[in-house]
Amino acid sequence: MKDPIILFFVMGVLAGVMRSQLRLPSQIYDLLSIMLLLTIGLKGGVELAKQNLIELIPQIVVITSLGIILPLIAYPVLLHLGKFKRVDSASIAAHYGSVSVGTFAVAVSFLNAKGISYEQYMPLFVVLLEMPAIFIGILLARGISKETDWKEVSHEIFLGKGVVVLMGGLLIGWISGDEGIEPLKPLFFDQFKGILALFLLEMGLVTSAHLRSLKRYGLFILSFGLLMPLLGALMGSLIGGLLNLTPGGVTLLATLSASASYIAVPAAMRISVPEANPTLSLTASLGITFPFNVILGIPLYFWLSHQVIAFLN
Amino acid sequence: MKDPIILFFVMGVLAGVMRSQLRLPSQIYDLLSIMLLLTIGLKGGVELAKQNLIELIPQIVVITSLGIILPLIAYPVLLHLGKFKRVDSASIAAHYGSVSVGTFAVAVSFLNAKGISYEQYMPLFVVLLEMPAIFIGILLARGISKETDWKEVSHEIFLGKGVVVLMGGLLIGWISGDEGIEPLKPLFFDQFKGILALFLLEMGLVTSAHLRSLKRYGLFILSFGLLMPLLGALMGSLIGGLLNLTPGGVTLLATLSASASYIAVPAAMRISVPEANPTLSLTASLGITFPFNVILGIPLYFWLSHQVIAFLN
Amino acid sequence: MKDPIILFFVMGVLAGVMRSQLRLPSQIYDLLSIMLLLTIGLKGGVELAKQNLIELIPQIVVITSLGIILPLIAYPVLLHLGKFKRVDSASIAAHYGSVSVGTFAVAVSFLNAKGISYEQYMPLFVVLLEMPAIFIGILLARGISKETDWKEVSHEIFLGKGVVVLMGGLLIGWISGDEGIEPLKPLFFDQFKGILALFLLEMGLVTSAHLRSLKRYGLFILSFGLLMPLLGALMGSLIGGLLNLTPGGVTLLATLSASASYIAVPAAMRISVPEANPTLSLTASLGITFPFNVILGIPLYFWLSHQVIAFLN
Amino acid sequence: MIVYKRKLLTIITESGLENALKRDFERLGIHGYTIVSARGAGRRGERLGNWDGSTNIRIEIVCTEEVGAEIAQHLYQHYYEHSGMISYLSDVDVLRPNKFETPDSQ
Amino acid sequence: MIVYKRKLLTIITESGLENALKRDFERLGIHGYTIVSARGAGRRGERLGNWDGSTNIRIEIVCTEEVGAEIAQHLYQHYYEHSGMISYLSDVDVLRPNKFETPDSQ
Amino acid sequence: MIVYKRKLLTIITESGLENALKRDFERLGIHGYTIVSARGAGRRGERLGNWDGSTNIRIEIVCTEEVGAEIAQHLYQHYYEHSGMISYLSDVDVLRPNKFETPDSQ
Ligand SMILES: Nc1ncnc2c1ncn2[C@@H]1O[C@H](COP(=O)(O)O)[C@@H](O)[C@H]1O
Ligand SMILES: Nc1ncnc2c1ncn2[C@@H]1O[C@H](COP(=O)(O)O)[C@@H](O)[C@H]1O
Ligand SMILES: Nc1ncnc2c1ncn2[C@@H]1O[C@H](COP(=O)(O)O)[C@@H](O)[C@H]1O
Ligand code: NA
Ligand code: NA
Ligand code: NA
Repeated sequence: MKDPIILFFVMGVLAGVMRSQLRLPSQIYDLLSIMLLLTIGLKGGVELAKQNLIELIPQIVVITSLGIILPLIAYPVLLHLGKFKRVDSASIAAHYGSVSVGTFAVAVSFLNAKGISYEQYMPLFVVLLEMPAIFIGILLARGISKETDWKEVSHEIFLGKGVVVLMGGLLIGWISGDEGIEPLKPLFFDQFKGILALFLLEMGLVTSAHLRSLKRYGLFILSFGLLMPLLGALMGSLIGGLLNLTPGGVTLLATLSASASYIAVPAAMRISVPEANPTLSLTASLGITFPFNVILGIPLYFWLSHQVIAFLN
Repeated sequence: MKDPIILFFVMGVLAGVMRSQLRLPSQIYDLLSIMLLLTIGLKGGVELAKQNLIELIPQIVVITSLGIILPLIAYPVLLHLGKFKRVDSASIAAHYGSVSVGTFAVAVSFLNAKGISYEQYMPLFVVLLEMPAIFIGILLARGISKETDWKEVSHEIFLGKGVVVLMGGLLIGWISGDEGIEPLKPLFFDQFKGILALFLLEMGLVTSAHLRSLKRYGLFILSFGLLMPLLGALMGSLIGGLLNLTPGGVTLLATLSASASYIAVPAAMRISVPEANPTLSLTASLGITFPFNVILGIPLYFWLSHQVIAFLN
Repeated sequence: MKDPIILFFVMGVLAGVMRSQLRLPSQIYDLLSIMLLLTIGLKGGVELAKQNLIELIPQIVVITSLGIILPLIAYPVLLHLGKFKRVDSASIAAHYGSVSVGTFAVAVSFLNAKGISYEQYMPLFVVLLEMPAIFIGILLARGISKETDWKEVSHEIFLGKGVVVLMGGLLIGWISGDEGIEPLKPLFFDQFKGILALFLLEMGLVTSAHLRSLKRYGLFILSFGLLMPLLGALMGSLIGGLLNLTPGGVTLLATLSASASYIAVPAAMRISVPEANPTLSLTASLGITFPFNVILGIPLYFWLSHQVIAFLN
Repeated sequence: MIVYKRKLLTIITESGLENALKRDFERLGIHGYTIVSARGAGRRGERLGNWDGSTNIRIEIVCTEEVGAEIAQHLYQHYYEHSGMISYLSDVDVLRPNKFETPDSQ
Repeated sequence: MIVYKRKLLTIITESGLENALKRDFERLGIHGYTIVSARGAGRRGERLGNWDGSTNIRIEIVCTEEVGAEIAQHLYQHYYEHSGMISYLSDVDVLRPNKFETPDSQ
Repeated sequence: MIVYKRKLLTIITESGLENALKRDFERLGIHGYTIVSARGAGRRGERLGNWDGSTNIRIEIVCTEEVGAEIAQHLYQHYYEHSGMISYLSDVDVLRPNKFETPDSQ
C-alpha cells in the first residue's frame, strides 16, 4: 500500500521530463501552498495552546541551534571540498540549514498513513528552523559587513510569504483552540491529503525543470544533495532522541533537518547575497534533495529514528 | 472562543500593513468570491422555494425601500457636512445604500457559530438591496439627465458579476430544492467557513492597501465610515423588528443595511458617474466600514437587534 | 428533481450570451479540469486493478475500433454533403471520433444521481477513445504523406494535458487501490459534483462565445452537430449492448461515442493540420454538440440504451 | 516579405473599463487588439492587481497613423479626465499589413 | 553605460503554438525571449482568454536586425497563412547588448 | 491634443526583485510604472513561470530621457551583474505628458 501522494509527485516529474503539455499555473501553486501552510500552522497552534511553553524552552533552544549548526557544517564542505565560491557555499549552506515545508507535509502524511502519532506542536519547529540559517548564510558570505542592510534583510525573512502564513496559522490555531477551528476542518484538515497530492503534482513539474540543469553542475552537487540530508537526518534524529521525542516526532525532526529550503532562503539570498548563483542552490535543493527526501528519504528517516531511539536507550 | 475567520482577516490586514511578501492572486479572489456567492444563493434559493412568495411581498417592498432611503439620507450629509462634490456625495451615498455580500457572509458565519437561526431566505434581500441604491446614486449625481445611457447602466447593474452569480445560485437552489442540491453540499456548504476564511485573508490584504489612503482624506470620511453603518444598522434592525423577523434575521438585516458595497457600486459608478473619485468611496467602504463591520459591527448589531426587538414589544 | 449541475451550465451560457461581467479566469479552468480528470482516472484505476485485463481485451479492441470507424463515417458526409474542404472534413471527423471528458463526467453524475451502476473501469475507454481518431483525421487530411512529422504528432497526442492526467490518475488508482486512495476521497470524490458544477458554469461561458459564430457557418454544421452524436450514440449503445455491458455502461459508451473532443483534437490539429479552420470544428463540437449532449443527449442515450438492450435480447 | 510602417497604440487603464472600451472599438471600426492584465502605480496611487478593483489592463492596437490618432482623440475626450489611463504611440514595422487597416481605411 | 541599437520583435499568436515556437527558436539559435499570456481580437474573432483554447501569447525577442528578419521570415513561411498571428518589429536601445546576439552572430 | 516625445523603459527581470525595485523607484522619485507577470528564457536558462521561483516580471516606465537614463544607470550598477535582467529604451509619443515627469523634473 504505497502512499499515493508520492505517485502524484512522480507523475509530475515524468510529465515534466517528457515535456508534456501539462502545466499548472502559478496561481494554483499559490493557493495550494497557502492552504498547506495554514493547515500545518493551525494544527500546530491548537496543540501549542495545550502545552506549557516554559517546558518547551529547552526544545526550542536546542532545535534553533540545529538550524545554526547545520549551515556551519555544510559551508566548509562546500567551500573546500566542493571548491565553490564563498558566496555560493554560504548560500547553499543556508538552504540546507533551513527547511522545506512541503517535505514536512509529506512526512506528516506518511506518519498519518501509518497511524503513527507525533508531537502535534512540531510546526512550531518548522518556523523556528526556517529562519536562523538565513542569517548564518549572510554572515558566512559577508562577514559582519556594514554593507548588509540588516533591516531590509530581516524584513525579507520575517515577512516572507511562508513565515507569515505559517506564523499566522499557528497564532490563529493557538487563539481559537480545537473547538474554534472545528468549522475550518472540512477544508483545511479533511482535504489535506488531496491538496498535498495536487501540490506534489505541481512540485513534480517544478522539480523536473531543475533536473535538467543537474548535469551542468556535476557530480559533487549530486553527492552533496544526497549526503547532506543524510547527515541532517542523523543529527536531527539524535537531537530528537535526546529530547525524548516520540518516534513520530523524531522522524519529523530528522526530516526537517534533512530538508532544504526552496522558497524562503532563495528569496532572501537574491536580496542579500545577489552574487550567489540561484540556479546552483535550487538545483541541489529542488532538483536533488526534495525528490530524494520525498521518495526515499522519509521512510529511511522513519527507520533511522527507531534505530537512534533504540541506540540511545 | 473567538470566531477564527475574523483572525484570518486581521492576519491579512497585518501582513498588508507590514508590507509582507504574502500576496494572493486575483484569480484566487475570483474563485473564492464566486464560491461564496453561490453558497449564499443556493441556500437562499432552497428556502425561497418553501415560502409563499405572496406573503413575502410586504417584506420585499419595505426592504427595497430601505435601499432607496439610505442613500437619500447619506447624500445631504456628505454634500453639506462633508463638503464633498455633488458627484462624490452621490457616489458614496450609493455605496452605503447598497450592500456587501462579504459582510453578510461573515454575519451568517457569526450566527451559525452561535447556533442562532434566521430566515434562511435572507439572501433574496441581498440581491434586492444590491441594486436600487445605484439608480438613486446616479439620479442624485445627474438628475433625470438625458446624458445617462440607462440601457448601458442597467446592463452594468443587472449583469454585474455579483448579481448574476447570486441570482443564478438563488434560481438553481429554488429549482433544485433541498434534495437536488444535496450532492453539492460537500463543496458549497461544508467548506463554507474554510472558503470564507481564505476570502477574508485576501480581503485583509485588499483592505490594508486602502487603509493607507485613509489619512489623505481626513477625519470626516473616517467618522462617516463609522457612523453611517451604525445608522444603517439601527434602521435595519427597526425595520426587521417591525417585520417580525427572528433575532437572527434582524441581525442580518441590520448588517446588510450597515454594510457598504465595494464591488457592484464602484463598478457601476465608474461607468455612469466617472467624475466621482473612486478612491474616496473605496477608502470609506473598504478601508473603514468593512473592517469595522467585520470585527466590531456584527456582534454589536446582534446585541442591538435584541434591544430593538425588546423595545418594540 | 432536475440535476442542478445542468443548471450551472445553463447559467454560464445565459451569462455569456447576455454579455454579463461574469468571467472565470483560465487558471481556474485549469484547476477544475485537472481535478475532474484525476477523479475520473483514480476511480477507473482502482476498478481496473480488480479486473482481469486479459478478459477486457475484446472490449478494448472493439471500443478502439469504434474510435476509428466513427471518423471514417463522418468524413465523407462532411466532404460530400457538407461540401467542406478536405482538411476541414478530416479535422471535424477527428473531433467526433474522439471524446469529451466533460461530457463523460456529466453522464457519470447523471447515473450517480439516478443510483444506476456501471462498469467502473469505463475511464479506461475514455483514454482509449481519445486518441485513435486523431491519427485517422491526419491520415484523412494528408494521406500517408511524408510531410507529417509523426514523432511530433505522437508527442502532441500522447503527452497532451488530458491524456497525461487521465492516464496518471488511472495508474495511481491502479497502483494504490481502494484503500490507498481513501485519504484522497474527501477532495477528489466527495467534491466531485461541486467541482463539476463550477466546471460546467465555466463551460457555459466558454460555449456561449462559440454560439455566436454559429450563424456564420450555416445550417449544415448545426444539423451535423445534432445528428452525428445521435448516430454515435446509436453505434455506441449497440456495441455496448453486444459487449454485454450493464445499462449504465451502455449509456456511458453511447455518451462517449456521441461526444466530440474540444481539447485534445483541436490542439493536435493546430499542429498537424494547420490549414483546417479551428473555429469551424469548435463551433460544432463546443457550440452545438457539447450543450446538446449535456442538456438533452444524456437522458436520451440513457433511454436509448435500455431500448437497445431490450432489442438485443 | 514586405514590411509596412504602422503605429502601435498602447493604452494602460483600469480593468473596469474593458467592456466599455471594447464597445468603443467596435463603434470606431477597430477589430484588432491585444489585452494583457497588469498592475502598477501612477497619480492615483498603487494598483496591486490582487482583486478586480485594483487590476489594470494593457491594450495594444496596431493601426494606421490616422486610426491611431482617432482612437487617441476619442480616449482623450471620454476617459482622460476622470480615469486612470495613460496611452502612447510608437512606430512599428509589421509583416502582414492588411490586418491593421480598419474597413473604413481600406 | 553604453547603449546598443537592436530590434524588438513582438509576436502575438495562439497559445497552442507556444511549444512549437519554442522548438523553432531553439533550432534558429534564439535563446532569449519573454512570453506573456494575453487575450484579444482580430480577423479570427474574439479570443477571451478564459480557457486554453481561447488564450493568446505575446512573445518578445530582442535581437539584431538580421536575426529579427530571419525569425520573421520563418514565421511568415510556417504560420502566417493558417494561424492567428501578428508580429511587428521596432527599434530599441539596449543596455547589455551581448545578450541579444545569437551564438552564430557573435 | 498635443503629443510629447518621451522614452519608454522596459525592464524584464526575476519577480523576486519586484519589491526591491519598487523601493528603488520610490527613492528615485518614479511614481508611475506598469508591471505584467511573464515567463521566458535567457542566459540563465528557461523560466517557466509555474511558481514564484521561476516567474519573471516585465516593467514599463514612461519617462523623460534623463530619468530613463538615470534608472538604467541605477539598474546597471545594482542588478545587472548578478540578476536575470534585461532592459531597453524606445521612443514613444504620449498624450498626457505631465504624468511622465518626476516631481524633480517639473
Ligand atoms: N509613467 C508611467 N509609466 C508606466 N505606466 C504608468 C505611468 N503612469 C501611470 N502608469 C500606469 O497607468 C495606470 C493609471 O495611471 P494613473 O491614472 O496615473 O494612476 C497606473 O496604475 C499604471 O499602471
Ligand atoms: N490590429 C491588431 N492590433 C493588436 N493586436 C492584434 C491586432 N490584430 C490581431 N491582433 C492579435 O492577434 C491575434 C490573432 O489575430 P487574428 O489572426 O487576426 O485573429 C488576436 O487575437 C489579437 O490578440
Ligand atoms: N533576447 C531576449 N529577448 C527577450 N527577452 C529576453 C531576452 N533575453 C532574456 N530575456 C528575458 O530576461 C530574462 C532574464 O534573462 P537572463 O538573465 O538572460 O536569463 C529571461 O528569463 C527572459 O524573460
Ligand atoms: Na535542513
Ligand atoms: Na448598506
Ligand atoms: Na465521439
